[in-house]
Amino acid sequence: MKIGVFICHCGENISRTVDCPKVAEVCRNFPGVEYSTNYKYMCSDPGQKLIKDAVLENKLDAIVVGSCSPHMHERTFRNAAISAGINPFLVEIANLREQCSWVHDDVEEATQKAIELVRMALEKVKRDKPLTKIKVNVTKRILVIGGGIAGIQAALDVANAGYEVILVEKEPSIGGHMSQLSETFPTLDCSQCILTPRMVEVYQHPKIKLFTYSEVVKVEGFIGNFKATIKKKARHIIDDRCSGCGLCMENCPIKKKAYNSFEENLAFRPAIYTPFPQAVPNIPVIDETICTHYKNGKCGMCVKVCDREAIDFDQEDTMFVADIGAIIVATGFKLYNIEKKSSGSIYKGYGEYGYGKYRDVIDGLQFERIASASGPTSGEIKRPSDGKVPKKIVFIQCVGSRDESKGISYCSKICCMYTAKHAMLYKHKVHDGEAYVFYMDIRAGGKMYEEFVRRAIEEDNVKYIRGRVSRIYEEKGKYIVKGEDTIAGMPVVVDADMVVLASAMIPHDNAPLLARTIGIPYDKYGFYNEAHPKLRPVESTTSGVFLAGACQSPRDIPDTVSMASAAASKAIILFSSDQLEREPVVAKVNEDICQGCFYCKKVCPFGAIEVKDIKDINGIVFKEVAYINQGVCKGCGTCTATCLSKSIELAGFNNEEIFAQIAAL
Amino acid sequence: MNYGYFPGCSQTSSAKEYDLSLRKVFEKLGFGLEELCDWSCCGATSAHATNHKLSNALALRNIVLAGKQGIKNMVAPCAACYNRLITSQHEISMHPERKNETEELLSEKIPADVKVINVLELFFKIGLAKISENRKRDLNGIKAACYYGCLLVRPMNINNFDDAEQPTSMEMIAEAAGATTIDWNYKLECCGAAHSIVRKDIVLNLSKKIIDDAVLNGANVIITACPMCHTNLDMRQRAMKRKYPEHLMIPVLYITELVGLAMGMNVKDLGIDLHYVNFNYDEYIAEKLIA
Amino acid sequence: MGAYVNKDAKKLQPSFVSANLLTDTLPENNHTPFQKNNSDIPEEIRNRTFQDVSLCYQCGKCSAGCPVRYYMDIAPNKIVRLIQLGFYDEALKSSTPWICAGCLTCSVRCPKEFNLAGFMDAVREIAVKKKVKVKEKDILKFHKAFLNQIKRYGRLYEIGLVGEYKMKTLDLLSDVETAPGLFLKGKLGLLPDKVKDRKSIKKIFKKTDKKKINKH
Amino acid sequence: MDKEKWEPKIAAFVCNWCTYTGADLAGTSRIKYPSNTKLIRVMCSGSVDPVFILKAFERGADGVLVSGCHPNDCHYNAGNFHARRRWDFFHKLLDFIGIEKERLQFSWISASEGKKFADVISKITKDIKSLGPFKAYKQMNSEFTVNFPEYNESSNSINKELQ
Ligand SMILES: Cc1cc2nc3c(=O)[nH]c(=O)nc-3n(C[C@H](O)[C@H](O)[C@H](O)COP(=O)(O)OP(=O)(O)OC[C@H]3O[C@@H](n4cnc5c(N)ncnc54)[C@H](O)[C@@H]3O)c2cc1C
Ligand SMILES: Cc1cc2nc3c(=O)[nH]c(=O)nc-3n(C[C@H](O)[C@H](O)[C@H](O)COP(=O)(O)OP(=O)(O)OC[C@H]3O[C@@H](n4cnc5c(N)ncnc54)[C@H](O)[C@@H]3O)c2cc1C
Ligand code: SF4
Ligand code: SF4
Ligand code: SF4
Ligand code: SF4
Ligand code: SF4
Ligand code: SF4
Ligand code: SF4
Ligand code: SF4
Repeated sequence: MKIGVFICHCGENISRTVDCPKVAEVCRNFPGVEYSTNYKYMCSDPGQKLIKDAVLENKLDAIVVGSCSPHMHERTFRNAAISAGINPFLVEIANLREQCSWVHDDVEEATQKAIELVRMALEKVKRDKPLTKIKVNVTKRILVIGGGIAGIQAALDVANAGYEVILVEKEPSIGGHMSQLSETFPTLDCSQCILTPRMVEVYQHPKIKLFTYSEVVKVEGFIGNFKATIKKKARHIIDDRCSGCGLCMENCPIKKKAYNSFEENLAFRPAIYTPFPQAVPNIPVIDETICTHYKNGKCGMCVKVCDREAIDFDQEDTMFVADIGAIIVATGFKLYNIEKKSSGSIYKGYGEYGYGKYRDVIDGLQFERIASASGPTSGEIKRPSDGKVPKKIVFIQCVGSRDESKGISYCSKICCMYTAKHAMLYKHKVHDGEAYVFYMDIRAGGKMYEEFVRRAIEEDNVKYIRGRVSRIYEEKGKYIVKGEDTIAGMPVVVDADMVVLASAMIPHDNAPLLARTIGIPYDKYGFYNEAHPKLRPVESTTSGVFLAGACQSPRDIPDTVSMASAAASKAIILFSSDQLEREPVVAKVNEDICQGCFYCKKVCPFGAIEVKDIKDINGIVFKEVAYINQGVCKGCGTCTATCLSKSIELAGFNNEEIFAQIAAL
Repeated sequence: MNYGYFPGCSQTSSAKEYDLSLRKVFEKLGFGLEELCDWSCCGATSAHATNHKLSNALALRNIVLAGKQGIKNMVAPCAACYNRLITSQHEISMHPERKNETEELLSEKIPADVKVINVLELFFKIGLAKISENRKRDLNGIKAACYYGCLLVRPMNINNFDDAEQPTSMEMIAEAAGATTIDWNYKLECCGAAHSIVRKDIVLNLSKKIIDDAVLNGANVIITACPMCHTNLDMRQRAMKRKYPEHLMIPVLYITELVGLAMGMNVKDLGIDLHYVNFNYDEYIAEKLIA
Repeated sequence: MGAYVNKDAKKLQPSFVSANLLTDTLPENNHTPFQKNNSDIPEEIRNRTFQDVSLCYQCGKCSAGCPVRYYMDIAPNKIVRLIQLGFYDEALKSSTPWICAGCLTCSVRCPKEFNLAGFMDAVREIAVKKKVKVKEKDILKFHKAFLNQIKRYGRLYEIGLVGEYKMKTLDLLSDVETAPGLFLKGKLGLLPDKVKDRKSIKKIFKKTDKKKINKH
Repeated sequence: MDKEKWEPKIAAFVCNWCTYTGADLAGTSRIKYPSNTKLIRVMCSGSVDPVFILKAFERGADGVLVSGCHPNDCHYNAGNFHARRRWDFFHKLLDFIGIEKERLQFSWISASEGKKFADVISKITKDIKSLGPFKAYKQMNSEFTVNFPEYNESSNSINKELQ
């Protein structure tokens, strides 16, 4: 192997403390060195030309550059090598500036170290293997999981860029929590008015395939090449026959056996139902657990009234497999339930607030439904217990949130705002009512947010009391709310007619399960982790899987929508070329010596390692070995250090290369 | 299995009837209790309020004795004693330095395997079925407000035999004994406890609120499992009556007395006649309140 | 910064300003928080409760649920705040720790799992040790009388307690409606119930005493 | 060897993302430190095989430093945790064999901690200097045989070349 050594002065930056000509001179005598020189600015055009000419002239196979940090100009010199016909991975840099001339004063000492650094690089380059960038094909179709505002926005953005979208929603309709909201802060515009058009757009978009009442049950593959299995649960309605006339629902005799979860259990729904009138798609679902047909084969009222013959009691769950190139996870959140949880749960529930015993102690979403014009009270504020208009209402913030004793240390970020909104809506509707808010801090950082909260206090005369409530109990039809105003230092007791708890936003119970299905990390609560909290906020650490909305942490609609569009554009960037290029620094298993212990599989942070069967000529499996998926591996090398039989090598950093550097030390 | 019994100071004087009824009931249920020999005061509020080393040492001296007598399970019927004993045990189990300090004070090793339980737990150990089986009398005239007081089910990170905010174990026992129980709001509110002598005003006020809530929710008897609660709720009712003439007197029974009644023992045997507010079993059948 | 130093500063003095700017205008009682770090009080509280006062984020839930809140001069959460800020005298002088009944309501409900009841014990103990003039001195006298009974007999001798307490407070008549009643019902033993091994009890008292309680 | 003149050799295995960049920052900030330590860049501290360390000692290093990103900052999420765990074990092993613990050090240095990098290097150099040259491994090597698969040959040849 013929190696060329190029020592750069970096103006005087290196040559001030390192005797560059001497280094070049000494190195010329090292074994394998064919050519050695020094120059004022190696990275300049003449410098690069110097390298290229030397390579061609001396028929060099590899080069070592003694210059600044590889983080600075590795790419420059690799490109120079390419133009001279050398594989770019046969270029090594000795860091003579940042890690030598700039950090030592003594010329002799620095020169000596420089020589040693070049020697190490030389030993490494001798063992370097030519590598080529890995290319992966990209399937230009995206899977969006979750049909809340996050999923809707992301799906529309990707689809409008011209790519196919598969949107999977587990409920019978898309819309998520936003469809339940009455009006939205800070502008108080009607949630359904701004959401419904987008839901319809999704439904009608030629590039979007919508799977409602469906779940993703399996994901295989890697960036650009995922394969997802989707389970479409049986609705017992033949989709393309149903016209959404609603006759079946009207006529179903089972009216009061199940709570309507869209109405947050404040109303009932029939056995055949759509979650809400504007549902998309507007196709009902039969709830097998309460439908008479499934109990005793009788009834069949719905079949009788459906003139489209859309009802099919025998329909079964169906599975679909789809090839996709990227995934956006947008599964949203749920609310902390103050009811006591089973002992296994980290969430402890609020015994002091009655563990959900009192019917007029409700949560924020229930209040949204009560305040919604399309809700169970047609927008009139009434108590769930007796339908009376509450004259005194108490809102309590940070319920569940910021309460380590109940399992959560974080702030839910949106409840300060929606509580101010609730108090305002209440005051707008009940003019002679009194509204109290117990808070710890007001977190209203956002455009027009602080002004919004102040408006509640100054214009709508909502009484804010700083302090947490200790207890709620019922006495003579009133809810006694015991608090303390910590600013005045005085106990405060309110005999309220209704209490609204701003409960924490927490992940869905099945969020960790979905994370494991896809292979993305999540925190101790079940929120999905971003690759970097500041610089890669919408990417998961798994390449090709992006995050949007409240599945990552509590957020409001503006943040959710920005994230969704950001995630969509990340996916669009991925789809902008037919093939992905990746650095070839990946690990590879030597199948002959792999023992099949799979310790490597356990430690790989990216799940890149799979089990591979080795078969004999008869096709009989005689051993299992590790197999590293080059599309997934990120080249950290953790597996190489773990493997006891030394069967894994990391390209560009293999043991031989490192040992050689050690030996040259 | 024999259980150790740590009576606590009140049990020998102002709460004699608690001691009496407890011994009788468990004897009849065929459950042996072995009194801890030479037990001493747990230190109660006064010790932990002013000197934590003293309070740990006084409480744990009894654990040392229990260890020496081979007692593995010990019932402490007074809620305050119970709380002191388990709190001290918990503290030394979590913090070895505190353990060493106390062992040095006592010049003894403190055993780690003595489990202290309260009376409610003891009933559950025996099994509620056993109570129902031994029922001889109908208590269905009794509408009981089960009063836990502040110390019995707190703090929950040490002891979680029952919920710290909405406990139900006493209700379950009372119902097993055939009484009806009511749902009410003050079952965990503090009665003022140790302020009984010095700040009678506080105790009077707090106890009055507790009693009023029980009455408001339809109770005709209050059940307790703590001598301090009993003193404050029972003994202070005369003063309440003087201060608030409209005050309705309501008898306060120990849970052991209630179970004893169900098992057919009579008022005198159980020491119920020692209470301030009279309890006349026959009148309960007629559902009349005793004024 | 000259604008801060004016003649009226004494009257208008806010309590949260930097001390070195205003040394000559500060009232005698220095109100600059976090300055009295030379005190061992936070350390003592930590040793005793195994918790740092900085845990408390001043939500007020403890005070909101405290059954004896109305009898206290300062809310329980504010006692924690005063200690956090370094205003020890104000905290130790307060009636609050003495009125606290140790009911644990605050401790079980605290969102930060701060054991406020244990903290109150610690504050009381420190107040006694530092010979602070306790506002609720009768409560302290009661505790002393109580402990004296135990020291003497190993168990509580209720008549002795009431007697000793009454002697200490010279409040001889107030319990008339109960004590005779107790006699009549035969509940109060006339003689104390004693522990046999009283030596061990005395030893405990001796070792833990350090002149803390009785020489007050 | 003249103890006054003797200068230790120290090998540092550092991760590409944090510590190597931190070392660059020390340079950019012109913070001076002793020149005894040479860096070997790896992708992640999690890929540092104990064999590398033994090998370094065998090849005459007097001290070894392993440094990566802070916990939770790892470019690869968890690599540095593996490194940490492996290192804990390895440290115990060294202790057991009787090699001074200070010969092998571990640290977390982020890309913005140029000063810390210089401090760590200065410290390890000082520590190793006070321990003196490391001879134990060579003695030990005759007793234990550490298996370096497929490598002994080529490494020997390097040695020959170098001499
Ligand atoms: C009481 C209340 C009031 C609010 N008021 C406002 C307001 O006024 N203004 C404002 O800006 N924000 C408000 N918000 C916040 C707003 O609701 C959220 O920011 C927004 O709904 C988040 O949207 P999302 O799409 O991320 O999640 P979601 O709305 O929760 O949607 C997630 C969707 O994913 C589906 N899904 C979940 N798991 C799966 C799975 N495994 N497979 C398939 N699908 C799945 C769910 O069914 C759901 O449809 C309020 C929130 C609450 C609780
Ligand atoms: C004291 C302080 C501490 C902070 N700490 C943190 C922190 O710890 N964590 C965190 O996440 N955030 C922090 N931030 C916030 C963070 O700095 C901002 O979020 C971030 O810098 C915003 O980036 P930007 O690109 O939008 O704006 P900028 O950083 O302001 O960049 C805007 C650029 O546009 C240029 N420019 C302006 N007008 C023109 C023009 N007409 N034509 C051409 N160029 C123009 C400007 O020169 C500038 O370079 C902090 C902010 C402050 C003030
Ligand atoms: S199933 Fe039939 S009746 Fe029901 S909505 Fe559809 S078309 Fe109408
Ligand atoms: S068959 Fe079932 S869904 Fe249809 S009308 Fe009857 S109960 Fe309703
Ligand atoms: S947003 Fe406000 S109410 Fe919600 S947890 Fe944060 S501080 Fe509490
Ligand atoms: S303006 Fe800044 S400092 Fe003030 S509340 Fe908002 S975020 Fe906090
Ligand atoms: S650790 Fe090594 S031997 Fe074990 S399975 Fe992985 S590659 Fe094979
Ligand atoms: S190098 Fe890292 S990412 Fe690649 S397979 Fe090994 S452990 Fe996984
Ligand atoms: S409840 Fe806890 S955190 Fe809140 S003020 Fe009281 S001690 Fe502090
Ligand atoms: S322990 Fe003391 S401070 Fe806490 S709630 Fe009870 S009485 Fe109040």
